[in-house]
Amino acid sequence: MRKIALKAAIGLLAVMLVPAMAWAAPKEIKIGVIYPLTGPAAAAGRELRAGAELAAEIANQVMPGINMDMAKNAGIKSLGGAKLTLIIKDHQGNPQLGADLAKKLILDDKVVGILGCYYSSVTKTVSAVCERYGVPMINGSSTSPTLTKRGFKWFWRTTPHDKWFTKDLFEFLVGLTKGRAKGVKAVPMAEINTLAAACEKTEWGSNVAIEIKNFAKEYGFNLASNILYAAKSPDLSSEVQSMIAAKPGAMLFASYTSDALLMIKTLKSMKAKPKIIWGQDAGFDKPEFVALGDDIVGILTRSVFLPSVVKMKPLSGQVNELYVKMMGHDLGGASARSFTGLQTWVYVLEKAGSTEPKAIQAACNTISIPGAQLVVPWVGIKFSTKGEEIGQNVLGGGLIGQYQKQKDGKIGLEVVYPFDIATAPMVYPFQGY
Amino acid sequence: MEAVKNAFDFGDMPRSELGLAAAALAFLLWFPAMPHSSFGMATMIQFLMFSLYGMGWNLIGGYGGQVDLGKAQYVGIGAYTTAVMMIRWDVPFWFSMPVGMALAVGYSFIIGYPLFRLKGHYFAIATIATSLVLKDLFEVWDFVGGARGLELPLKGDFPNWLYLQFREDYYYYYILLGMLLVGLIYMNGFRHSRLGYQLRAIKDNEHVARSLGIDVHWSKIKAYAMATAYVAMVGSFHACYNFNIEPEDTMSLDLSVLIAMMAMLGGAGSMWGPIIGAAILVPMKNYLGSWLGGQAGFAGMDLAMYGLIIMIIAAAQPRGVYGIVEAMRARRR
Amino acid sequence: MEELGIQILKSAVSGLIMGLVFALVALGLTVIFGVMDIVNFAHGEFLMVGMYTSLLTSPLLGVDPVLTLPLAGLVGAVLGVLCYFGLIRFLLRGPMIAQLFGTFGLMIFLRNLALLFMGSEPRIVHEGWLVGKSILVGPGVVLESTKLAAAVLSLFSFAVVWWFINRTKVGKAITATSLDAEGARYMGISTEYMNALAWAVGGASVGVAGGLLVNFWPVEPGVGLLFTMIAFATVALGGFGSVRGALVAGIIIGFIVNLPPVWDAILRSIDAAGLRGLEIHSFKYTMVYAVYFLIMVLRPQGLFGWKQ
Amino acid sequence: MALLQVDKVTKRFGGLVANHEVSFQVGQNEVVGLIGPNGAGKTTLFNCIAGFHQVTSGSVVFDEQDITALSDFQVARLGLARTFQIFQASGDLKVVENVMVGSFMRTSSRGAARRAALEAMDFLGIADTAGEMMTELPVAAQKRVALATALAGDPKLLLLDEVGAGLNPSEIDGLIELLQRIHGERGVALLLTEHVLEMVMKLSHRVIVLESGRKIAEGEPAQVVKDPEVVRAYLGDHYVKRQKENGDA
Repeated sequence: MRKIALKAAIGLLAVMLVPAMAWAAPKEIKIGVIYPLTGPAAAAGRELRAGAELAAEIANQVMPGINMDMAKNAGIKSLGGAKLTLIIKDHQGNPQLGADLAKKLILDDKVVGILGCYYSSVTKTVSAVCERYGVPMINGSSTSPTLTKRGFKWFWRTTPHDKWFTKDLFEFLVGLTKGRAKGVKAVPMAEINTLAAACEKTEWGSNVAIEIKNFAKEYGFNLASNILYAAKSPDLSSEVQSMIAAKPGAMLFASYTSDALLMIKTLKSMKAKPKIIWGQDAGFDKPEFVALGDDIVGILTRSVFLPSVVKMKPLSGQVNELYVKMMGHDLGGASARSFTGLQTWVYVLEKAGSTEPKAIQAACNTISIPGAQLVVPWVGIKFSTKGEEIGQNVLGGGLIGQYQKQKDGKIGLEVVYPFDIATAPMVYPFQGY
Repeated sequence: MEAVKNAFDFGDMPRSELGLAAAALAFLLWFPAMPHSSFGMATMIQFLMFSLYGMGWNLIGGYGGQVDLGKAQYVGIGAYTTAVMMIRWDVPFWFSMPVGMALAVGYSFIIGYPLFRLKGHYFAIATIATSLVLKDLFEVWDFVGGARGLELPLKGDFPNWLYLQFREDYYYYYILLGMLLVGLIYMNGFRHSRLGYQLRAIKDNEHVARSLGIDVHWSKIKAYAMATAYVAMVGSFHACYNFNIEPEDTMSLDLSVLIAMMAMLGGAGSMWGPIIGAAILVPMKNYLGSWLGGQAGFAGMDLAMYGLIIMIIAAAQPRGVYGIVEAMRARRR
Repeated sequence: MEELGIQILKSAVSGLIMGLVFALVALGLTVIFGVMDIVNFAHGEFLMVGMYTSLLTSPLLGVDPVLTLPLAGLVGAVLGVLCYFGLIRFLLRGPMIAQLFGTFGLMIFLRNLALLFMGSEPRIVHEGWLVGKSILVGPGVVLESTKLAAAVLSLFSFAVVWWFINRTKVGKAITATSLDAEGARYMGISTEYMNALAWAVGGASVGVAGGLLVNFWPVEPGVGLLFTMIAFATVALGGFGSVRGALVAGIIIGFIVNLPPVWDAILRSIDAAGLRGLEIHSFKYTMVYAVYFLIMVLRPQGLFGWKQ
Repeated sequence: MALLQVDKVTKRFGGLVANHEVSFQVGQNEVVGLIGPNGAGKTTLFNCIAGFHQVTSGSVVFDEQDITALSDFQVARLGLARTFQIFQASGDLKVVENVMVGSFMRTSSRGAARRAALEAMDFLGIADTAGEMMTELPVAAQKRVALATALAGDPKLLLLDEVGAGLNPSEIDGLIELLQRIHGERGVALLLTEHVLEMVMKLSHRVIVLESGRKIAEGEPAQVVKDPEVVRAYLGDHYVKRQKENGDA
């Protein structure tokens, strides 16, 4: 018994003392990837991981079928064809663990840079570590507006954030009243002027709540009810009652999966009849949510990538095909953004022609990737270097999708905003329960 | 003067224990100089933090037998005091830490007074309730950033001793190790103090304790306040070390439970218990957890094993790992 | 003012219903505590097991989820007995701290076992007699059929447990054991048997509750915690071990969590501009814990408790 | 002035009357026995005196101070110590440390507390057990530790609740001798309840008899046992009648 304990202790010690070995393989560029592979967001973590891995695969070999610069040569051309190696770590949704893993990647694995981390709270601590060590970090999927307001010199974000998405929402609502939505006549303002929002009481949700409040004021909407509810609550009926009592034209939500499911079920049981239901991605964009079937037809959700984008962007279709081969299902918001995040790393390295942090920093600050290169329907990627926001991609854009019954009877998302790229006529008003 | 003498008096401990402690201390002092991975260093820092949290828990939970499942609220008070003072008034860590401790202690007196009217399970659940109430309030209180949390500004020049901002982790490590040593010596003094003895008598039997002239209610409150100081101190440190704090990661029930678990696993009511518990659980969480969950794809298996170990120890030896060691020693004699 | 009246009615009804649901979940906890003074921190995980049982067996057997309730109860009872003989029996020898510690371990174990086998994604029942149906009972007062069924089951379970404890021989033996285990042993009552029985009854009641709740609530490995905290507050507020107390406390908590819409309606009806920003939904559970704390401080043994 | 004055103490639990207007005194340096059949209310009376229960009516004066409304720990600090029927053994503390908890009532210094504790243990002849754990001691020694703990707080009056329970006759003899020394050499007044009547009779200067919460007799031990009330209370009416028939009364 004691011997075993002793052995275990020695073994543990050995693990902790593993020297910081960095074998210098010349043709290898290590990127640290930190995602929530286990824990409550494990499902999203799988998508994120696959997206990044697919992008690395495309970058590392010549793929003639794909219309992307990085598919044309194997590895990073300006670095002598060096290949990308991803070192993937699991932060389990824990900011402290995320920071520890970032240190491990930077100091032990000697990564060139970091990609991650989905949860804004983890991205915050990880980027603080990167900032301290002067290691570049590109974030593809955290949407808290504060991340790029900190003036960090080593942090860049490709995805639009919640402020943009919320602005999109209000642009969309205004457009609706002007008859710009595909297939819908101009809606009288009075019908949708009153709003009711319920956001979860977390870092992310309370930020969304603030954005909704600010934009409602700016666009002249009446936010009759702005609820912050306890996430993972056993009962949401009081929240829903208050929202219904406010008689809103549109109900807005920021919820993760289990709350989103419970919310829809509660709305249904209370026979809510708003004209519009809008979700801020997250729980509204998960397979479990789609499985609710007919109950979600007509619900809107913001996203940066919807499978129907494939219809208008051939490149997305090409990448999607590979992704389906790999995972068995379409690209989604999480995987597409993770793909784009790693893709940005490839282009930055190509431009820098070096793995020196300074060179990468300079490349990030001057890079400009045209939209034609991307799977996501953005104008491109270009980071702001001054002003209120530092390191934010200014050419990104969000989508608003609507769950509709498609020809094959399945429920799928169709783009309804931006209006000019709508893939299907919008269903308005929401059927009601 | 006697208090100081008591604090440094380790005479009542078995030789073998002191020898092991000295060896462990030598290892801890030497650790940063040895070749190690940075993840190992981060793990060690967490080990030190949880040792101190656990020592705080042990003071009231182990010596006093009052099972406290709300320690995280004091982590939060410490962390938020340091963060708010630094962000709003640019106050260095070394000034805000004592303020945080004082605030936490003051708050612990206020809620300790009604809290200790309750006993046993009622007390344990009430501590959860107060902790959750405080967390809920912080989540909507704009002054402290609400659920969005607070982010400490980087001061730039490293190392910054005043604001506790360093690039290399070994600075943090040594500061924590210093805290641990101070904490241990203080704890040793506490064990030998009047309150220390009285508290253990209270744990054995409150009626007997009262018949010996001990004001049980007040003694518990005092010990609770001392325990609070430990936890708040590390909470302040946590804010500086992590650069970002949220109610969810400083005040959650999970953290409270983890603190209690480590101390109980190591051995409640013994001086080394919380340190042993942290030494077992923190590496297990960091290494086994990330290996099984990340690489092997068996998410949950590590924690399931952890739960199993806890069940076995609770059933076999309620005094935890330290209790097992003690029992083995007793048998050999 | 009329709106306010309707809202009060609505909140009262849904508070009552939700309160009965909370009480149903808490019933098993209070039964177990009543017999052997042990707080089962893994109680929520029993609920989760019941939920998964119904979710998985109903498509397997090809029957409606409601029909799998006996099975969920059986699984809960078996799990309870297993836990008793595998763990709790040993914990009873130790101090309270070891009991807490042990059931915490059980909680972590069961939750992560579920994570290992079921994954972390929430799952729901799509088809069933209760799924997605609701009943209009008054002006604008709608009741979700699963919740209503759970409330009825709650009343029924409480009646059965009350009858069992007060009117049957075995129940009286349980009461005797809970009042004085040693005395009961002298009278020829096997405490071992009584304890195991309490775990069986406690496990079965929460298992059935889980099987019913899954018709409305999504289930995931961590779902237990949502209800555990409320169940603890319910049981402690009512007085540990008091069956009547759990029922009353559950309803009190149900009312508290349904207060915010009333508050909103009051604000609307008096049009108090100054109070508009005061949003109390975020304090829903804060109020529960605060009320719990206040009542406990004023009455440390709980509303109907006799033991401290 | 008597050391302890109990005046018309009544204690009710709900409808149940545990003590009804009990009055008696304990003088300085006196040994008083409190006897009565099971359920007579001896322990409740002890609890009322020691401040563990609040009396329903009546008053208790100790050392010229009204202690009726004081809590048990406040009463203890005034010099009224007590021992319990069950002395729970400690898992954490050594024997000497247990006794120190008693002496900490008078001092906050660890050294002084230790000296007082060792002195009390030496007095009771258990100094050699100082370094052991409570659980390792036999019952008789545990009782002595309990006595030492109470003595270490330097009390004026010691309430002893069933201190002889669970001991064999030779151990009881030892205990009697010990109590006589405590009383004689330390000048501590004693108030004891006991099942072992022999012990009460040997030790007490005066005996008080309780039945159903009321005081039914008081006086010197030899007289009290002959009181027909007392005999009836202890042995039942039937026994009294038979004794009368036999002409033994």
